[in-house]
Parts: sequence; structure tokens; C-alpha cells
Amino acid sequence: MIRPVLLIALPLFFAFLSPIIGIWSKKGVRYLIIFATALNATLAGILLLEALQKPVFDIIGGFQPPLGIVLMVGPLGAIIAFIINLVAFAISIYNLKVEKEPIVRYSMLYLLLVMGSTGMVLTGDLFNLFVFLEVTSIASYGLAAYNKDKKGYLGAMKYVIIGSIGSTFVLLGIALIYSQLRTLNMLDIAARIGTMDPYVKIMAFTSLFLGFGVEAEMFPLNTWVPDAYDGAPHPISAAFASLPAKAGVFALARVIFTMFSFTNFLWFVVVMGLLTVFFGEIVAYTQKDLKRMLAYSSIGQMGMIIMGLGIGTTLAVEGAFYQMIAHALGKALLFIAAGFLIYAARSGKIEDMKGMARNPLIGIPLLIGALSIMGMPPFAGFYGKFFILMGGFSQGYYAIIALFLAASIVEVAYYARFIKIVFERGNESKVIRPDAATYVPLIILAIIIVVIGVYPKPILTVLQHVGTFIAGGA
Amino acid sequence: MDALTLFGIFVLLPLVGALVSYFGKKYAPIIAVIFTGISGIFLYLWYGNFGSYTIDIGVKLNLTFDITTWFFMLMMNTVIFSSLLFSVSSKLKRAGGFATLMLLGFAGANGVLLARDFLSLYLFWELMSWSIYLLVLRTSGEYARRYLLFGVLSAYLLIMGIGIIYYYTGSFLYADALSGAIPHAIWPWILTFLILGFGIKMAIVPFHVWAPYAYSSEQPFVAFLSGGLSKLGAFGIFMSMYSIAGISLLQSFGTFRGVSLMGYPFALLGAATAFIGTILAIFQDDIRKLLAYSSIGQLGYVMIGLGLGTPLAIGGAMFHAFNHAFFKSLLFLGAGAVIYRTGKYKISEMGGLGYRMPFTFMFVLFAIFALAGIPLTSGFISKWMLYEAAISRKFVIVAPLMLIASVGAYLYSYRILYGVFLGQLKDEDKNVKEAPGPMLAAMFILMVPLVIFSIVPGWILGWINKILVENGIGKLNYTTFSYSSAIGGANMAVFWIAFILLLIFAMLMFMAKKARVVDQYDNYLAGEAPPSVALHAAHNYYKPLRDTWAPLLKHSIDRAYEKFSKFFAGGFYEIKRIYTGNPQDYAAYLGIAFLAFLLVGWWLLW
Amino acid sequence: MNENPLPSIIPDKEWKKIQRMLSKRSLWMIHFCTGCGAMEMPPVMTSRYDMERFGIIPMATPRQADLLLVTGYVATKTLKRIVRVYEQMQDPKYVIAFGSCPINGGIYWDSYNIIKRLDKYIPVDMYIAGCMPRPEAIMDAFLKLMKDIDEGKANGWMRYRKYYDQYRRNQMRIFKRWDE
Amino acid sequence: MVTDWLIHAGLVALYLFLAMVIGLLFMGIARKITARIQNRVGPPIYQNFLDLGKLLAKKTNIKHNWIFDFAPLFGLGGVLLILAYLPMGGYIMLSGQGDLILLLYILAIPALGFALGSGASGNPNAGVGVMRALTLMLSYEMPFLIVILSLMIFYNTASLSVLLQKQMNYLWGIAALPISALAADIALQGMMAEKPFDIPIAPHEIASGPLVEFGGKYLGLLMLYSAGSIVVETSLFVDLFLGGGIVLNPTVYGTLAYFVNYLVWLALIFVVWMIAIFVNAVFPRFRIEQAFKFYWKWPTVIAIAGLVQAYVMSVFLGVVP
Amino acid sequence: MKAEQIFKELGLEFEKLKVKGNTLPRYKAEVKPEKLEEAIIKFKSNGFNHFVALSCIDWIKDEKFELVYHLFSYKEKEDVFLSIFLPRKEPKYKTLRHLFPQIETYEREIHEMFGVEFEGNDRLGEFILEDWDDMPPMRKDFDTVAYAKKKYESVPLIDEGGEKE
Repeated sequence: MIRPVLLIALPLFFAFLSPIIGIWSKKGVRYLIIFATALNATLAGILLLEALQKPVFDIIGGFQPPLGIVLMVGPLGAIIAFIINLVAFAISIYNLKVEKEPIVRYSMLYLLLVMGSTGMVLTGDLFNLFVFLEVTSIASYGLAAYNKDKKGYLGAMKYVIIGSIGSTFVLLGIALIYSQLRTLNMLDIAARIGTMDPYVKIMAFTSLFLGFGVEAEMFPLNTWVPDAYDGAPHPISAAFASLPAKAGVFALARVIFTMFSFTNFLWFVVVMGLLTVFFGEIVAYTQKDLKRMLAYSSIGQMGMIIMGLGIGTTLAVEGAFYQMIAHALGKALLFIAAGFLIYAARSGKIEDMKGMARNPLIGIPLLIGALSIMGMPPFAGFYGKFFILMGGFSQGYYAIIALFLAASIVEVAYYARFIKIVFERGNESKVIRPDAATYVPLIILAIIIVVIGVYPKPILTVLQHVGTFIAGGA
Repeated sequence: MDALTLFGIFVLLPLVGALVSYFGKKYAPIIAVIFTGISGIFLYLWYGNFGSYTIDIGVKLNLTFDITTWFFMLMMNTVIFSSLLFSVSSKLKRAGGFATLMLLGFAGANGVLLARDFLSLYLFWELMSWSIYLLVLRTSGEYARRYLLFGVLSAYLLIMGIGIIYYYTGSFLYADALSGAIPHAIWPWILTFLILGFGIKMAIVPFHVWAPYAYSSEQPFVAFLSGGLSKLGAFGIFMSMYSIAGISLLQSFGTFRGVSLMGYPFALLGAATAFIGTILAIFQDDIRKLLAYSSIGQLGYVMIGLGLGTPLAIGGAMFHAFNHAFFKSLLFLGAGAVIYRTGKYKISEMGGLGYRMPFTFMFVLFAIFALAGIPLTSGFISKWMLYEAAISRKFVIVAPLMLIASVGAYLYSYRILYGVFLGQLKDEDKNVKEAPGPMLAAMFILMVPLVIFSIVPGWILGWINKILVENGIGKLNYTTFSYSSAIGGANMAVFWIAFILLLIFAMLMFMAKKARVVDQYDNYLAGEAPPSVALHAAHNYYKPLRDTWAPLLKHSIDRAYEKFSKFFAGGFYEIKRIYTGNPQDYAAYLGIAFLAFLLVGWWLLW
Repeated sequence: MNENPLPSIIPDKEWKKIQRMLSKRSLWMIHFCTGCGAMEMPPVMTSRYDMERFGIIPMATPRQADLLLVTGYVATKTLKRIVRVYEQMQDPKYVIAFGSCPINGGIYWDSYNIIKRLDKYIPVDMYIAGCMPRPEAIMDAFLKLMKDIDEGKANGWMRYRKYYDQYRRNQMRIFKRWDE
Repeated sequence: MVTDWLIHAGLVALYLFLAMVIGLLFMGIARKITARIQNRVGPPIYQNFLDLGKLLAKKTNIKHNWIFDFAPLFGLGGVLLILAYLPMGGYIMLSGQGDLILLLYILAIPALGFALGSGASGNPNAGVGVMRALTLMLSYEMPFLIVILSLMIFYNTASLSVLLQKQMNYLWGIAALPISALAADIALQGMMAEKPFDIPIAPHEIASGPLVEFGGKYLGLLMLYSAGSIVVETSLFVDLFLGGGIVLNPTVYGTLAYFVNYLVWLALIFVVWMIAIFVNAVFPRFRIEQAFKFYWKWPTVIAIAGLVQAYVMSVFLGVVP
Repeated sequence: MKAEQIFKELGLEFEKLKVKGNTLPRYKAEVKPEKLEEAIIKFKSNGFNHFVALSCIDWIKDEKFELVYHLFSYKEKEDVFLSIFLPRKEPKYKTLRHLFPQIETYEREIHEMFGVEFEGNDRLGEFILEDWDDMPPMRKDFDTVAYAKKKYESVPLIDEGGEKE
């Protein structure tokens, strides 16, 4: 009933509308972002309800499938898009706190980021996927350097180098596929993949896997993550953790399941996922700075999702998607809370934040977020982790699961250390109350996490369609 | 009674209660007491109709309400009811948060007891363990961190066990585990993982390090933690050994004089826990740490009973878990009352409180009788069953350790009695008042079953017998007043009559002219005048014993864990060097990664 | 049971005689060795004279003892301790003072801090003269005390109870503070 | 049914009274023998009766607080309870209804009551005394419990009356397990707190330890308690190792058997008491660390040897008494 | 270093005491009160590190108290007596407990028995005699017999109200 293309067109429209509004009122621009993302979120919600019956196809610009841009929206794509826009809406409320002057350019880049991520998730065409990847990357490069300080530039520069290499690999992959199969539509590729020369097929898969891996923060490719997240302003690092990362992993899932249907290669993906978790959690334990620690922890979580995808059984992939949702919500919450803590303690180091979160308005959402990331029951993170673990067991990956559990004990260790310092009694004098723009998004995200955790039925009915997804469907 | 009412009353009600009591600032404990009271009433009403049901909240939760669950729920409910009743008048800071987390933990505990499939077991187990984490966090972050590490370790050991079962049977139900899909050689792995996972919650020796830390938070919570929640470990081990694996499977590993070779090493572990827990408890000066180590020791007994596996041993373990739930929470509440009134933790700083707080003293004295196993309380019967089980099967390693541990129990229990309640009253405690009403009521509730089941052991032995029969382990022979085993027995009615008659005779001999009551300072100090400061011999009470044990006490398991974690932390800093920080390396990583992927891909083709 | 347990069977006077016989035959003594008399006690206890055959055993605390031995000169400081020990003993209690010092100050007749006559401060049932009496004298004193108890003459504890205020007044003349 | 219950109660009362008398007599004999060893005349044997009479006839009695009364009440009541559960001279009083483990735990009732009372006296000497008593208890309980365990394993029973039966039919404990009997006798020395181990009631060091504040009728009842405990400990050893003095089978000879068995039992406990007294007369007092180290070294090794012997005989050689 | 040499360095005239039997050499020297501390320090640093005793002599006829500080050297095996004279009216001197800790006890005793004031020693006051209410007893002008009669004889006998013994 509503055309998925609206989800992409609207943010574009508002992005270019913001300079005009920016002329007479800076505040208007901020509220514009909130309105835009809210509208987008509701549209994604309606689209999700529709996509539940049958996948929605949408051809843009009248070009026929083999060449034209086609949006293929399955239930999974729809729910990820919905979550992306929901989190974007929550972060946009927190944007009110950003004081840095060129707010117009900030809102444009932010809306482009949202449009890119939503596009990557909804598109059914490989080249279109690449276009949206480029849009997201460029928007993220701009936003990463937004703070105009040394750390900002350093992080953005690293992100640019790694990101661009990644995109070139994606382009290489697309070229190889197009040269062999003459089509760029994912479903066509899936149908004709058999005819490809095996060596070229591996080459294409590796380059695509690597390209999207950069965005999905896989082990050797995620070296830009800590610096980019650290340098970016607080709402942007929250956005980074949830929007482009989820889109990248979804693209990866598309590559693995819809286009190439390998079976004997998947164990390598699991190994890479495990390496990502292992290095992410261990280095996070050593971090003294809060945002770097959260960045490494998000690497760890992404590794777990990649591992879930790699295992390949319906239960594991269901767990992976569940974890995507939980991680997006949880990480956004933690980064917003981190933003407030850094602002309250006026330093990034964890030691200086003694007792900053004792105010229940910030304390309880922080606890809910941390516990959900750690995978504790009534919160969203539990089912994702449990299903991935059980999926791993059902495939017999004992050693890998054992190593993963050891890594997650390390994760619990540094989260508990962080909670200990932040909740310590001691300097009540310096603790300040968070203002509306901070605790409203926190409470929204916390409520969603608890609702999804306590009553997972709606999410699980959506994720029922994982079977068709794995078989290469929408 | 269908699925929703069962799930509603025992799990949803406490969750709702948790939400509601958060906003009742000062009246939160009272609200919490009402909620636990309701579930207690239903527990009493539903004794008869047992059954199993499934709830669908997106994932299927299989719940069963049978005699074993009822027995453990009885313990859990009474202990949390009296703990919350105690906390009504103990003026806790942020009482709202306290009541919420206690009810969350209670909901988790009820869930674990009701669960009959591994998903819901793991779900409620984690819910219970992180609610305890937040309760300990209220006191000190560091202790909470250590507790959470062990809590998560126990959860992940369970996950490993569940995973292996899931790999073979493909389903989470307990019943399916016996469907023959699991090869015989894999069972030891599964049982070891499950028992160690549950054992961490019972603070078995190698994993007991978290207990003294977690037990030094607020006393009402600690009473529930050590009295109620440590019984979940016992329940878990009992379920995994005797209802998931089943007695026949255990026996199939070869038996050593009627006891399965699978269970015997855990009995040895339990004996070591009992011995080490008791010896460490003797030397503690902080009353909370002393009670923590003594609780570890007593749970060692339960582990022995579960390990041995004969009907008498498991019956003894169940009964001892029941007694431990009551007398240990009574002891913690008593200690809480003393701390509430005097604000002191160290035993050597207190003294002579027995004269100022007579009721608290009587309750703690009674709990000490139960702990030491004096026949006046039901504590003796459970210890008797464990000894009979060990001796009748001629276990020459487990039995002496158990006996000497119970003698050790006299030492640290007298240290509490003398250090805190007897001896000379210090000046600053001169006008210490008796504990407030609700506290005394809470303690009284916990004392009643210890007395009743010592006079009429038949009732509780009936319940335990039903548990054993239902799980096909065997039966106990008992009558309402007496119990017996292959090699001995005792009749409690004759004991009580003889004791009361002879006590009356001693009173007659004793009740002559009233004796002149003398002030506490008028005692013989070689003629010297009583000094201004009260002389109290409780400082460094067992110094001679500590000197003889000094060579052994040097190595402590705590420090071993610290060295272990330091070693790993060092390793992490080595790994950190991968993220060098300059982009050229990162770009190089990308190239290397691509090559690696390609080679693996092509290699897979050949 | 210190009243007559069977008033009907045993007449009151008879019961008093039994009580006195009992306390005579088992005198438990506490030995406050203030001065040089302590040396005389070992021969009395050991094999040559052996006071235990009369049922006299040395006890460690005044609560368990009936007989207080003051052996030697009594300084003002020591007197305070002796009075405290004496009051901690339980009736019926007896005091034996060894040597000439408690009688009249002995060789310390002119000393500024030795009390001259113990009898003024606590009731003494038996004095043994001699500048440290020999064990034979001590044994004889014990026998004499046992005969006195039997005849009911050794009632120092009654006198202390009856004239308590006089004793207290004398004591307070010697030392000003009591609780120090 | 009521009449034989009354007779039974009357007999139990008679046995308890006799036990108390024997206990006091044994204390008198002990003092006489110690005196004779020290080459002095020593008090008459009935001296303890006179001491008891004097103590109970004391005019005034000191009391500290209501917990102070626990000591005499639980002390005397507890020791009588133990005596009721201990077969004396073959006459099974209550030990049919309670086994050896119940007896072990009842042994603790008077000790704990006495410890409570002395703790409440407020005198620091008493606190130190009770600490020494408990440490001593931990030390001698190690060999003693291993010995009891070896007996239970060998005779395969935990009930005392059945044990006596088996000793009568088969072999006395001392004949079957001589090593355990030796360890038990060493442990007995500590249990009775006789000289090398009378550390808790050390008159010179801590003014007679827990007894420091007890006088008059309190001390009288505690003297009855210590007399009773002498009979308890010696007759426990006799029942476990010397067949409880059963020479004639009561079912065959009836009351004459009970009379003869009682005399044999008396003689046997006298012998055991004499061993303890001779050791007591010659030994100085150990320090508490020495006592603890001593008991957990040699007697424990001997007890373990006895345990191994019992284990081997009952499990491998299949000797079933 | 030998005692004579130290005396020469200090410029004190000393006399060697003739003592029967005990062959250890003993020297006695009278020192001005202000110079005493410096002399003791000198001796202490040259081997005389054992402070034996501090005693007080009551020269009632010359109206003076004599304080004798007795030092001993283990190396040289020699005894040295350094004595100072204080007026009998209000004898006052500064404390030397910082040189040897045990001096404090001797000073307390001398204060109680002779009434010599030692500034800097805060622990003077009641030491051996309890509840003492008269002049310091060791002074020669203190009449013990009279005091004994006054204090102890005056205590009345317990009058039994005519009951015969």
C-alpha cells in the first residue's frame, strides 16, 4: 500500500529542505530532524505490517529488473529498517544537545546517514546496495570529523581510508558478478550463481564479504571503529553503532544467504565472527576511556552477530537478527548515557566518573542497557545470545562456543567494573541531573528493550520468516 | 489450576510486586511482604493438585508443579517472607529498590523451581543471578563484581551442559534428555558441567570465593540469599542427577558399594567443602564473614548427601537443606538485628548483648543449636541421616571429615554466642534496646519449624519420602516420632520426655533460696578493681588454634584467584598491541585479510 | 538446700550441727600471700604435713573458697585487695592470719603504710603468732579452727555482717577511694 | 503397661543415683591415690560427699544473670540424660531408642550449657577457659570419632544395645580392634580433662577457667555434673570395648545376671579410671597448642590404623561379628 | 674510652673510690646542675651506655638533697657516679628521661618519696603509695612512728556491744 521508496525519498527531501529552514531558525532545523525521523519510523512500521504477508517489491524509475533499481522488502528487511529508523528517531531527540554551530550541515549529513542505512536494508539490487553504501559512508565520514578537534580528524581520516578501500572491494565484487552473470538483481544473481566459474565466484564472494565486512566491523577490518566512535560527537557515535553497522551486517547477510548459497564456506565466517568477538572483548577490557570501551564492546557484539549468521541454522540466524535489534537499541542507549556521563564528569576517563550515574533517571536505563548487552533474561539481548549459542551447539561448534563464552565472561568483567565505578557512593556533590533531551531517549529505548525482552512473541513471529530468507528469498 | 494461574501467581505476581513496590518509598517492604504472603497462601492451598503446563510467551516455557518444587518453594517462600518482614523495620536506604530486587530474585527463584525445560531454567536462573548482583551492588561495587563473575561463570557452565544435550536431542525438555539419543560416554561431561554450574551457587569449595563478599551486604537480603537462593543450587544438582539423568543411568557408571561412581567424587568435594568451610569460619572476626564460611560448610553437607545418592543420603541432604534454610536465615537475621541496634560488625567489639536483647539471644541460641545439630532441634535429624548414609556404606574418607566438621561447628558457634551475646557489656552498648517487633516476628517464624520437626519428624520425612519415591530413588523408614535406618535409629518422643523430666529434676535440686544477683563487674580479677573498660576475652578468640593452623592458612584460594586474573589481564594488554593506531597498518591488515579469505576460499575448492 | 531439707525429720538444731560438721570437714582455702608467709604453705600441703587429709584444698577463686589465709604484713594497698577478695567469698567464711605482722604490725610496727592490726578491718577467726609460724603451728591452727567451727565459735562472717558499718568505717579511714 | 513403665522408670532412677554415688566415690579414690603417689596421707574416700554437702549447705549464693543458671541446669540435666542413654552393667535403659550418633550429640548438651553459663559470668578467665575447652574438644574428637567410626564399620551397627549383643556373642571390642582401643584410651584422657590435658580448668593460669564464678550450690551441682561425666566417659569406653561388663547372659540367668554384670561393669570402669588417674598423677599440664598438635599427630595415626584394620577385616576378609 | 680521660676532657675533678673486694674501678664527681646533661651525654657516647640507677640522699644538716646518677660501661667495666646538689626547700630539676627511658621511673619515685620536682616529666603524682596524705615519707624530718600511731593506732576496735569474745 505504501511504496518502500518513500522511506528513502523522504529523508532526502528533508535533508535538502533543512538549509532553507536553517535560514530563519536554527532550532527549527533540529525539530525538523526529529519530525523527519519520526515520520520515517512510522512509515517503516506500516511497511513492516505489510511485508509480513508477502514481500513488497518496488521498481524505481521504470527500469526493468535486470538493470533497474528494485527495492525488495522482506519481513526481516522491514523490521531492521523499522528498528534503524526508531533508533534514529531516539538519537535525533538527543541531537538537541549538540551545540556545535553548523547545525544545518549536521542535520543534512544525519538525514543522509539515515537514508543510506535504510536504503541498504531495503534494496534488492546489488549496485543499488553499493550506492547506498557509498551514501552512508560519506555521511559518516563527514559526521565523524564534525567535532573539528584532533581526535575527530584522526578518527575520520582512518574511517575514510578503511571505508574507501572497503567500497573499492565491493565495486570489484560487483564488477566480477556483472561480468559473469550480466545482472545485478539479487534474486537473478541467486538463480544464476551456479553458472559462475568457481574461482571467480570465490573471488567475488570474498571481495563482497570483505567490503561489507568493513561496515559490519569484522575482525581485521574494524580497526577504524574505536577511533571513529571516539572522535565523533556523542549522538553520532550512538548513530554509528546502530545505523551503518546494522545495515552493513544486513548486507553481509544478503551476500551470504540471498546471493551466494555456500554451505562448506560458512565455518570460516563463524571463525571470523569468533575472532571479532575475541579481540573486541579482550581489548575492551584494557580500555580506560569510556567511549573506546563501548566501541570495542560493540565490535564484540557485531562479531557475535556475524558468528550467528555464519552458523547458518534457522535458530542461529533468528538469534543473529534478534541480537541485531537488541544491540542497536542497547548500544544507542549506552552511547547516549556515555555522552551524558562524559558531559557530567567533564572527562572521558572512566575513573573520573565516580558515582555519576547515581541519579535513577540515568542509572536505571544504563543498568537495563548494560544488562541487555550482557545477555541477561528479561531484556532483549538474552534471546539473541541464547539462540546463537544453541544454534552453535546444534552444529557441533563446541570449542568455538566455549571460547565465545570465555570472551563474554571478559565482557561481563569490564561492564561490572564500569558499573562499579559509575555507581560508587562518594562524590554526591558533583552528580548532576540529566535534562529532558537526555533522559527521554534513554527511557524510550529502555522501555522498548524491556518490552521486547519480557514478551518476545511479536519479534519472534516476524523472525519466523528466517527460513525463507536463508533459502534465498526476500 | 491451569498454566496461566500457576505462572501468574508464582512468577508474574512477584514481577508486578517488584514494579509496584519500587514506587512505595518507605512502605516498599510492607508491599513486598504482602505479595510474598499471597504466594505463600496459594502454596499452602495448592499442596494437593500437582501438574505440568506450558506457557507460550514467544518461546515455550514448560512448568511443572510437583512435590519437589513444592518442598523447595516452601523454604524459599518462608525465608523471603521473614526476610522482608525483617526489613520492614530495619530502615534500609532506598527501600523501594531493595524490595523490587528481592521480588525479582524471588520470581527468578520460583521460575527455576517450576521450570522443566532448559530454556526457562536458564532464563530464570540468569534473572535470579543478576537481581542478586544489583542487591550486592547496593552495598559495594567490588563485591558485586566478584559475585557477578562467578554468577556468569555458573550460567555459562549450565549453557555448556544444555548445549551438549541440545546437540544430541534437539529439544530443551528435561524428559527428552533420557530419550536415548545421548550416547553413554557423553553423560559424564553433561553432568559435570551441570553440577559445577549449580555448585557455584552453593559455593562449593573451589568456587566459594564469592560467598564471603556477597554475604557482607544488607542482612535481610543476605538471609534470603544464603537461606533461600543457595538451595536453588541443591535443587539444580538434585534435578540434574536424579530427574534428568535418573538413578539408573548414574548406577550404570559402575557402583562403589551401592553408590554410583559418578556421584562419589562430588561427595568427596562436598566433604572437603564442609571441612574447609568450618575451619575457615572458626578464625573469622567479622560476624558476617563467619556466617558466610559456616554457610559454605553446611552446604558442603548437602553436597555430600546429593553425591552419595542412597535414599537415606538424599533424604538427609533434602532435610539438611530445609534446616539450613531456616537456621541460617535465622542466624543472619539475628546478626542483622544486632548490627541494626549496635552498628558494629566485629565480634570482638561487641559483648554482653544477650542481657540487653534477650529475645534475639534466644533466637540465635536456638539457631546455633540447630546448626550444631543438638537433638533439641531438627538440625540433628538431618545430620544423623547423612552420617547413617555414609557409615552404613562404610565410606572411610567422607565420614571422618563430616564428623570433625560438625565438631568444628561447635567452635565457631560458641564464638558468636560468647563474642556477641555473653561476656561483659561495653559502655557504649549500655542502653541498646531489644530488636523491634517485626524483626522478632520474622525470627520467630523461622524458629517454629525447627522445633516442630524435632518433636514430630514424621511430617517432614513424609514429604521427603514422597520426593524420593516420585523420583524413583527409594524410600525412608520412619514413623511420626521416630526414624531408623539399616544400622540404627532414634525415637525423638522418648528423648524429649527423658530430657524434660531430667531437666525438671535438676531444677528441683537447684531451686533453693534465691541467689543474690551480682553486678556484671563484681567478678574475681585477682582482687583488682574492675577497670573502666569492659574486659571481653573475644578478641582473637582462637589464637592458639590459629597458630597451629598458620602454615596451612598461608595459602588462600582468594589470592590464587587474584593471581590467576592478573595473569590474564597481562595477556590482554599484550593483545591490545594489535590496534597500533596508525592507519597504514590498518590498510595493510585489509590487504592481508583479503588474501587470506581468497586462499581459504580456493583451498576449499580442491 | 542450705535450709533444712527435711525439717520434719531432722530438728533444726541438729541440722545446724550437720552444717557445721560439713563445713569443718571440707575447708576450701584461698591463699592471699601478702608477705613472707607464702613459703610456709608448700610444706603444709605436701607429704610431710598434708593438710588435704583434713579436707583442706587450695582453691583458685574466692567464690569457691571458705577459708582466707592472710600470710604476712598487710600494706594499705594490699588491704584494699584483701577486703575485696573477702567480700567475694560466700558465707560461712573464715580468716586465718599468719605471723605477728597482722597481729600488731610485727617488725613493721613503725612503718607508715603497714596496718597494725588486721582485726580492725576484717573479722579474723584465728591468729598464728610467730614471725612466720612453722608448719606445725599452721597445722595446729587448722585443727583449732576446725574445733572452733564445730563449737560454733568461729563466726567471723556473722560479726562482719552484723557490724558491717563499723568495719566499713575503719576501712575507709585507711584508704580514701574504694573503686580505684 | 503403666506398671512396668513405672518399674522401668524406678530402675532407671536407681541406676542414675548409683552412677552419681560411684562418680563421687571415684573422685574420692582418685584424690586418695594421687596423694599416696605423692607420698602423703590424702583425704578419706568419702571426702567428696562432704565437699558436696558443704557446697550445697552454703548460706549465700552468687548469681550474675538469668543465663548463668543454664550451667547447673543443663549440666546436671544433660549428664543424667547421657547416663540414661548409656547401658550400665548390661541394663539397656534408653539406648534401645537412640543410637551412638545420638549419644555423641547428647554429650554436647551439658558441655554447651556449662559453656553458656560460664560465658555469662562476665569473667574474662571464663571466656578463655571455654575457648581452651572447645579447642581441646576439637583435638581429642579427631581420634575418638575415627575410633567410633571403625567400631561402627567393624560391627556394622550404630546402636549401642546391638553392639553389646554382638560383643557378647562374638569378641570384645578390645580383642577385635586393640589399636582402636589404644587410641580411644588416649582420647579418653583428653575427654575427661585429666592431668596432661586439664587445660580448661587450669587453677594456676586462668583461676580454674570456666568455674571461676561458680560457688555454693552452683558449684555443688557442677561437681555432680563432673562426677556423672566421669562415669559416662569410663562406661562409654567399657561399653564400646569391654562388652559393657556383660558376663552372664541376662536372658538365661535373669536378675542374678544383671547383679553380676553390674559388679563386673563396676570393676571394669574402675580399671579404666585407674589408668586415667595414674597418668593424671604423674604428668604436668600441656599447653593448648601442644595438646592440639599431640592429638592430631600420634593418636590420630593410631586411630587411622585401627580404622584401616576394621575396614580391611569387615570389607575384604568379610569378618561379620 | 677510659673514665679518667672523659673527666679530663670535661674538666671535672673526680675521686677514685677505694672499694674492698669489688675490683671494678669506681669514680665519683660532683657536677653543676646545668652541666650535668652535657656530661651524661658525653659519657653515654663514650661507652657508658648502661644507666644503673638514680638515687637521692637527704643531707638534712646542709639543707640539701644530693641526686646521684650512676652510669656503667661494659667495654671499660668502670662505674661513674655523677652527683648534683639541690636546695632542700623547693628541690627542682629538669627531667633527663630523653637520655635514658628508665630515668622517668626513678624520677617518679624520688618525687613521691622526697618531693623533688622534675619539670618535663608529666607522669609524676601518685606512684607507689595510694591515698597518701602527708609529706613525702622518705625525708629525714618525717616521723614514721608518730604517723603510724596517728593513722593506725587511732582506728578504734570493733566494739561488739559487750558480747564476750
